[in-house]
Amino acid sequence: MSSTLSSIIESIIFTSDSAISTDRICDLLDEFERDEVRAALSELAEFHEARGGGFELVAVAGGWQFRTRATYQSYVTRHIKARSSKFSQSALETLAIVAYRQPITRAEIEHLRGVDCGGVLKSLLEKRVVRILGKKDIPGRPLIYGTSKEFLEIFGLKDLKSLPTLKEIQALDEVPQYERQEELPLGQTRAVPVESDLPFE
Amino acid sequence: MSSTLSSIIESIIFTSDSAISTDRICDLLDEFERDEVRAALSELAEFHEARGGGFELVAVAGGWQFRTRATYQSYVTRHIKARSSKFSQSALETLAIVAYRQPITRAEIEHLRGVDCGGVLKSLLEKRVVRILGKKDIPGRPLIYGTSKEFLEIFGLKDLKSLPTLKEIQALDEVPQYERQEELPLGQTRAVPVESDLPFE
Amino acid sequence: MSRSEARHFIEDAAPLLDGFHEQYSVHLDKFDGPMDLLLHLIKKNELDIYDISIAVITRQYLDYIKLMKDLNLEVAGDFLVMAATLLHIKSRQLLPLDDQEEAEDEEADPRAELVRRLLEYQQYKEAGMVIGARALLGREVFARAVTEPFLLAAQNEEGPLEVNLFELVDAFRVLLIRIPAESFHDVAPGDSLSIADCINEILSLLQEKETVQFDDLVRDELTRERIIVTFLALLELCRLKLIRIFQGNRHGSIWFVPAVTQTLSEE
Repeated sequence: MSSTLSSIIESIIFTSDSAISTDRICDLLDEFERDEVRAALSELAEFHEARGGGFELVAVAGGWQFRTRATYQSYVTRHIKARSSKFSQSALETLAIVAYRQPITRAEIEHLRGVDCGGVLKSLLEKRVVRILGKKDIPGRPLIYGTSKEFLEIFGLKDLKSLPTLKEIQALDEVPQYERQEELPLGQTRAVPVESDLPFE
Repeated sequence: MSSTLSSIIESIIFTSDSAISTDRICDLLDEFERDEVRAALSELAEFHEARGGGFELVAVAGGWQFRTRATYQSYVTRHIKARSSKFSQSALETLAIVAYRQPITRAEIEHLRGVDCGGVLKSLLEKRVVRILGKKDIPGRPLIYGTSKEFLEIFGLKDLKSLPTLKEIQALDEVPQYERQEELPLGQTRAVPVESDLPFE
Repeated sequence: MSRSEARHFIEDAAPLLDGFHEQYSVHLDKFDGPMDLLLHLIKKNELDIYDISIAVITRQYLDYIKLMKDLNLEVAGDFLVMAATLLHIKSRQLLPLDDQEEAEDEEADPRAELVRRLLEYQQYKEAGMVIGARALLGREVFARAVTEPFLLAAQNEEGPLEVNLFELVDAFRVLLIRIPAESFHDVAPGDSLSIADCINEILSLLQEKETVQFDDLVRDELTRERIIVTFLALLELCRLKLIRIFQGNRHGSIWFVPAVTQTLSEE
């Protein structure tokens, strides 16, 4: 690897306002061999990883981008405002369904969630993490949705394949997620024991 | 110099969209001594100087800023120049009008937008997302415009019918209509105690 | 009544209710729809999701809806649909299937479809939590806001990727919001600022620096008048093609570059 090449690559990524793909870098630097560029890129990523400075070179959304390390969030937000990347539980749930099941229609999402999702979908569209892919070839031609490049960028994913599989997620879920709720009031109204309560079981 | 402090400072300068002064950095990091911050700053600048990467930390008017090294600017410029130009708001607006109202004349677009659209239309024609469909059979025989095949490709649409209608987007705001019910069926038995409240138990 | 209002209502009116809610604080807003509520009930009753007691779940589910009604909460239609589904499953369980039907149809258990949906919903609910826990761009991690003078010049040549008027006006709007309200009605003092003065000021600033930020121009004197005059001066300068305007990113700082000297220095 020529150190000049790695500096050239670094300067290009550094001034790019969104993630820039390896292919794109190779195209720009057509006087260098693609293999050279690739090698320089991975060495660069390793260098910044090892250095441990305020920012790192991450592989995201099919490309490369310099980003601050999450460790320094509290310092960075002292001088720049965190953009309102606030996602509610229902937004995240809907986004997960779109991400794992795309292309998907609103009706399919609503069937899975059991609630109306129009408002949530609209706000995900406005945040540009979800996009309209087109229309489904079934009666009524409903719109179909999928995730966008911004989704990968915001959630720091290299590509859709790097989403944890649903199986992996289930394995994580050894700890119950329901402890947030203290007690439901209705459970307390039960006067009779459960056993004798249910004639039909 | 604590290496954490220098990383913190680095993350702050990295995310600042203009040069940031030493005073400002000291103010932001008031849990650190000013002298410490100053020392960390000059060491940081020296480090990046010595490393000789694609960018450097420079003291410009008003403060500190990461900048691409002049040596590599010609490479970066290639990227900037070849970058897919983004649609401006007015271009998007005009394009939307053409897409939804085609075939349409320039005068009709301008009537809708209330401003001259000659420049925008020209650049949309150059980007080949809009094309001239022909001449309208009215006095003056104005050109009529429509979207192109490239338009469909850019937006990933199979055909013009796949373009979501305004109505479909508005429908996201509407909650599906359930029949308004005066009283829940379960409520009707409310005279009896809760325990025996449910029809099937 | 909204759900959060309802919670207050419950807290305030607890003593008035028939003694049955009073000792419990209700967090109705925790349930993200009927599936979420059902999952909670299953967990709470320590039921096996594959072998739910429909009777228990249905009764508690309906109790919950009844509570919402008692509290004058608007019960979303989605909750009623699920109530109907539960009652339907329960009624089907009451009807004995004949042997033939049972043998033919593996899905004979009327709960099967609901269980399938619940399991699937649970997966996505958890997936949502997992992806939401990642370090998000713009929340935990940040990218660089790229503004370097040579880049602005490069964009210049490529073709205008300048900030559009809407974004300029939006920055203006945001600035106006920041101004204290009382200065709104201030009568301008005798030495009011003219647009011509402001233009001269901007031009002389641009002779010293290669770039100027909009905020720099109004920083010392953040009044409505100052901002309006500065804004008008900028529009005029823009019209005369003496300056070019750039914005690093959406809602980022707005920059000005002298249009003429920039090209001269390039040569």
